[in-house]
Amino acid sequence: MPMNSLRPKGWLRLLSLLPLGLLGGCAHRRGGDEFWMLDPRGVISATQDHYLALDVLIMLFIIVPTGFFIVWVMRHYRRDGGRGRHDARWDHSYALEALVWGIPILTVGALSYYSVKAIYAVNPYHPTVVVRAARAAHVKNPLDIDVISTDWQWVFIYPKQGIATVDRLVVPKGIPVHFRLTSATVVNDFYIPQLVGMIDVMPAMRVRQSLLVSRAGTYEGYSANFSGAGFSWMNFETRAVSRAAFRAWVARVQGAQAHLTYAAFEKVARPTINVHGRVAYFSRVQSGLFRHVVAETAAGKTYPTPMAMTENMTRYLKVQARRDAHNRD
Amino acid sequence: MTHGTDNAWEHPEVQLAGGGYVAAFVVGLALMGLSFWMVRGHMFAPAGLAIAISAVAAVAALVQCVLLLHMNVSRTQVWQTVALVLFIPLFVLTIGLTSWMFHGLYRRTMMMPAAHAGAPATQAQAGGA
Amino acid sequence: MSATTSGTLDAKKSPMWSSGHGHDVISTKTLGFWLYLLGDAMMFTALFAAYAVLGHAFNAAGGPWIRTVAHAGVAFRETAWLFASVLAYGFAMMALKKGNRGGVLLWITAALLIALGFLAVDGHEVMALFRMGAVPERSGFLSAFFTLVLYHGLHVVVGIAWMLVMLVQVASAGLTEKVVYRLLNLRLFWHFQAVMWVFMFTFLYLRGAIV
Amino acid sequence: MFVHIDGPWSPLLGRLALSEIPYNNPILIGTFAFAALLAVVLVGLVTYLGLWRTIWRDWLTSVDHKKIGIMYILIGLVMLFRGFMDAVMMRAQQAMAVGPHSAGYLDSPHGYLTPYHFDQIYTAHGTIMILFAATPLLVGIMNILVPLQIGARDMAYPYLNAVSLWLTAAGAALVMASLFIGDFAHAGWFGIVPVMELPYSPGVGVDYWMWAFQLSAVGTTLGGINLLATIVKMRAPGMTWGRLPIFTWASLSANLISLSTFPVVTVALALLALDRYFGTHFYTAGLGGNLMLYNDLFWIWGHPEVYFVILPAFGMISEIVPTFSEKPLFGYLGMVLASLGIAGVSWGVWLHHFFTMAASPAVNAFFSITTMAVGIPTGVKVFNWAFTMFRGRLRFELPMMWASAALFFLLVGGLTGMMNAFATNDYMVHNSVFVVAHFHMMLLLIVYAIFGGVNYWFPKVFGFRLEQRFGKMFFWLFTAGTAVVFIPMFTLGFMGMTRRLAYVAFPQWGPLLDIEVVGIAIYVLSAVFLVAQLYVSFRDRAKNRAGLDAWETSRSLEWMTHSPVPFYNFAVTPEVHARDERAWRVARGVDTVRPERYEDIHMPRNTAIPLWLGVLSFGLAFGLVWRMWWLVEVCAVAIIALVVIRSFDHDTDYTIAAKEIERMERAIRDVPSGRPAADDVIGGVPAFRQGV
Repeated sequence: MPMNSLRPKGWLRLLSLLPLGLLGGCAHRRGGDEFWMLDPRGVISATQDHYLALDVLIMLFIIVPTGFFIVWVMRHYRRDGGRGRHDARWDHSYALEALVWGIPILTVGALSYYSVKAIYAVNPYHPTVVVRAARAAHVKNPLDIDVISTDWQWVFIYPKQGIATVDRLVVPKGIPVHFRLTSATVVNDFYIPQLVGMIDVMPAMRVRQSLLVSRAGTYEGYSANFSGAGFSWMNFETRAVSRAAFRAWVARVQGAQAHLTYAAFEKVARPTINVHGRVAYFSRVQSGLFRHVVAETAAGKTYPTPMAMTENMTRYLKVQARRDAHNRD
Repeated sequence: MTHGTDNAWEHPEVQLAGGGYVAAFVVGLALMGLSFWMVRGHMFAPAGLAIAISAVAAVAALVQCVLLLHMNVSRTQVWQTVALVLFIPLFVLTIGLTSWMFHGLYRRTMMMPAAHAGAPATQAQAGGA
Repeated sequence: MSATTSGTLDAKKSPMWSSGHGHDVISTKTLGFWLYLLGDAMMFTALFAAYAVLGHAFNAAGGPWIRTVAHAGVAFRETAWLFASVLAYGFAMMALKKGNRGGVLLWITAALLIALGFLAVDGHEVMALFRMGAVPERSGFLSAFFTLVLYHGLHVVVGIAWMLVMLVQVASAGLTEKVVYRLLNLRLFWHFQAVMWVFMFTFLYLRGAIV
Repeated sequence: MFVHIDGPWSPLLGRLALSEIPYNNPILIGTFAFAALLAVVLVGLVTYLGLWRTIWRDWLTSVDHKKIGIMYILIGLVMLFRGFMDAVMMRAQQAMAVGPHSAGYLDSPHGYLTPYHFDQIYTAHGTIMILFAATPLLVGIMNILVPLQIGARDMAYPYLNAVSLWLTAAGAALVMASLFIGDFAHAGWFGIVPVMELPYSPGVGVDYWMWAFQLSAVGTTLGGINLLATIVKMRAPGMTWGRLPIFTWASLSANLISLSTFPVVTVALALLALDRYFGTHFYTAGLGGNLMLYNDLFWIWGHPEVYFVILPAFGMISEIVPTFSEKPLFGYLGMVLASLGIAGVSWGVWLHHFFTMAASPAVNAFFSITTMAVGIPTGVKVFNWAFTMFRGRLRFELPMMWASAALFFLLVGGLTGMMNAFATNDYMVHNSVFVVAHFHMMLLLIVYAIFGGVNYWFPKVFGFRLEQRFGKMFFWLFTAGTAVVFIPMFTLGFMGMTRRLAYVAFPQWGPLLDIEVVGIAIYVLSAVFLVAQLYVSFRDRAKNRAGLDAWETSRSLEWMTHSPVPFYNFAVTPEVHARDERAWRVARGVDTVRPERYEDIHMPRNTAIPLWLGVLSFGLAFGLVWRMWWLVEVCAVAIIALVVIRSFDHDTDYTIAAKEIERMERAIRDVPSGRPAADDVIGGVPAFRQGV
């Protein structure tokens, strides 16, 4: 795949593990593929990783020598047993002070350059890396998905396919996916560590995000911004599949019984803690539902958190657990 | 008291009072009147008008700072002036950067009727970037 | 440059301990109050920033917007009241300069009464807006608008209360050091809110006639 | 006028009812029992020792900057303990609630805390650690040191200083009250809108958080004004700007930040209060509000606040390192410029707290660059400290150990900070525990500097040095705890773990969370050694008695007066001749020159009004939280009345005759650099006795 060229080279990825080594390492199982941050499977996340490695390398170039210098000074000039010569008056040197200011300024200058480059490369509204990769692969029709976060679930609408899901995202690999995101209640962060970074999903506002998956697989997505009592259960599984498998999946969902009208959406949007990760499918979606939700929210529509989910949510959780136990996905 | 007299009102800061107050009143009111007159008569296009009244406001504030608040570098006032000068960039930064970031945010996230009607996400994104 | 910036000083001859050293109480107090006012200016700045964010047409949420609620003519009348009160307080300061206790009392009373005039116009204006349904709860824009107007109004109210207290203190204690620094601080406060009013007038009231 | 709230309300108690007391929660009941027991023991002890009079006369009503500083530090330590307990509970919950099959206790689906309770705990942890632990500790240290370092008798406004203290205390008391009456906010220490708006937080938790925050913000603003005016106006003769001790420069920079940014957070919270009480639409999603406005206003304060707490910490390191390197600070001017530079740059970086809000790339690029620019002055500081040690004669006594360890935290924190400043990295780790670990590195740097500073200046304030053996064990265990907690946390960040999870959905994170609990256990163990250190130090205080200069190689002005410092600081104000006045005098052999004659000293009189103002503002805030309007009215009127009444009090100062000063100075029998013989330090010297 052409976008592979954008992934950090092997040695660079190894180096990005350096800070971990520096910090003392850790439990490292199954070859490190639990380090979602360092195991990118999409063009955006690969670009982000590339720049992360660059950033860390440049910083280590300064910090490691400084650290060694400090340790050396501490040993060499210690009173008990150190070999350094004490100079009780030395407190100034133009050459050193130029160095002291120069090194940070140069470092910050270099990092700023790369930072700005990176920001434009993965700009959620117009990620040049995705655009370039799609052009190189001659992909013509990207996939549009509308995302609405509720308390505390994710609604994914595929407008062109006329289907919708709750807490399950399925995307074809190798095709750019463009998201429009909004929230019906409070702010969430849309986040799939191995595919794409965080973006705030804000009520009454529409933001965009894009991704391009380069390897099929199942990835975890979740909200990263605290949004209330059910926040910890706000995950959705993301499945990246081949184009054929995606078409088959769409056809299957199109056979689902439920339809997503605004009235049905209001039911979904009622505060719900999806303790058992249940998934729902809708075969028809009211047209313009996304815009309708944004407009309603802007006009003051809220889905208040009942007292039962704040002060005393224990009972609520028990009832919910019992209900979910009966009809699992 | 270290200024050497028993009368508190002989303190140099009290002695700063003077005819500048009348001037501040006249100039201040005249400047505000000027702004009012410019806006009433629509002397410039809205953008130009906004710049003009902002400039007048800045001048009026400066006049008041000098004549009413006695911002100068005399011995009694120098630290007041230094503090004000240190703070002015912060006022500008706060309002300026806030306006800038929210201008962008509104442009990128608000679903204005004209901005996106019927446009598929892919086409709108180049404009929104 | 070594740590001993005064290396040439003869330590044996220079004095080690000072004598007769005191601090200028009045200057210390006015500096602190001025610093407080800069903090207050920061609060105004934050409110203006909030207004800059919430001042757009869509923040009015279909309710009354700037053109309906900001009346430049009334505001100009308020400006005249306010500046006149500031001038009167200036005259009080000039009376204080000469140690003229009666003059101080007279002019502070004048400043106070004129400020009441400002409050009357301001209050009347706000009440009229409330009656026509332009209330802070109506929209984000109106929340920001009224918060600024009322925050400035609060300054005028506090200023008036402070003037009342100072009238009593000048009358009872005379022009002592404490009374003098308070009069100076009140001067800073009163002139400061006039400076803030310049921005209120320009960016709140005149803006209504531009957009 | 007021927005309607569902649920019962009565004119007398407002929203408060018996059901708001969490008597059915065993955790809170246990905590309450512990707190009550502690209170009973304390009250009993004070009564037994007959200390009530002393506490009232010499402490609660004091306007002495040193005592106020000590009380600030006490508040900070108590709240540090509370915040630490919150951390223990959080770590335990996350370690227990891993995976769908983890057990649940105490009615919780997983772990032992319901999500809502867990959310309150992390909110309390953050709020307390930033506002009621770090801030009071540093404000307290600045309070004690700045007047001493510039040769002043007291702060510029001693009365206002006491008011600041009691406002902060009222805020802390409000946080503590929320434990047992009602609940606390659940939306994070910086508050997340619109979660904090009424529809999503119908309880009183957010109100508690908001008003406690507000009280502490007002207190700190007033404290900032006080310190700034003190530094500008109260310097001893000869104390020019070029001779100002570096810690005082750091305090100046820090308080420029506090004065300029705390008012903004006051506004941010006031607007939230308007939303919650009057139904305005500042931060609502609908009806023209903009929830990002809250983030904007909050972080205009929030980021500079980080530098407000870190600059004094830098200042302390800059004082400790030269003393134990036995040479002057390298690059004084650079250090001063770096401090002011950090304060200045701090004003242009705040958007990096919401890089992910989809601002345009130009905006993100601007704030990414400014954020990185903070690295320049910070880097300068690290290099300058290193060069201060270069060619020195290093003594690794306790303060130096803490200070030099802080340097390494700055390196790690700086590296990870630069990673976060890089906007696209922030997209990856923005709300992950990586960021949590990063800012804990920076806050631990502050904690290390504080422990260093406390060890360093303790003899100045109390007259005896802290014991070193237990102190060193505490240091090493604390450092081990830090490593064991935060290395896994950084790692979890790379594994994708986000913050604020009451339930951990992915079992592979479990083992590292368990390791973090081990680290917490090491922290707990280290606290035992801290207590031992304090106990042994107190027991052997006569043996560890310190002279003027407890470390023999100190450099600045505060080491020229007695230890402990008398309530009038310097019997005669010193003339300042050099940047490191104490070192200058020692080098020229004039450090033993005592004043030839004494003069009358003018001192502010103690007053109980600040204490009452604190009590009343607690009442005001409590009334607002529970919407008991009568209490709000009574307290507001009483506060205004007290302020006005105080302004009519003409008898606020008194004079100590020169003869009296001479008598007290002779009684101290201080030997300039040797060890004065004093049998009982505490209470045995004028430091804690103030004639009124």
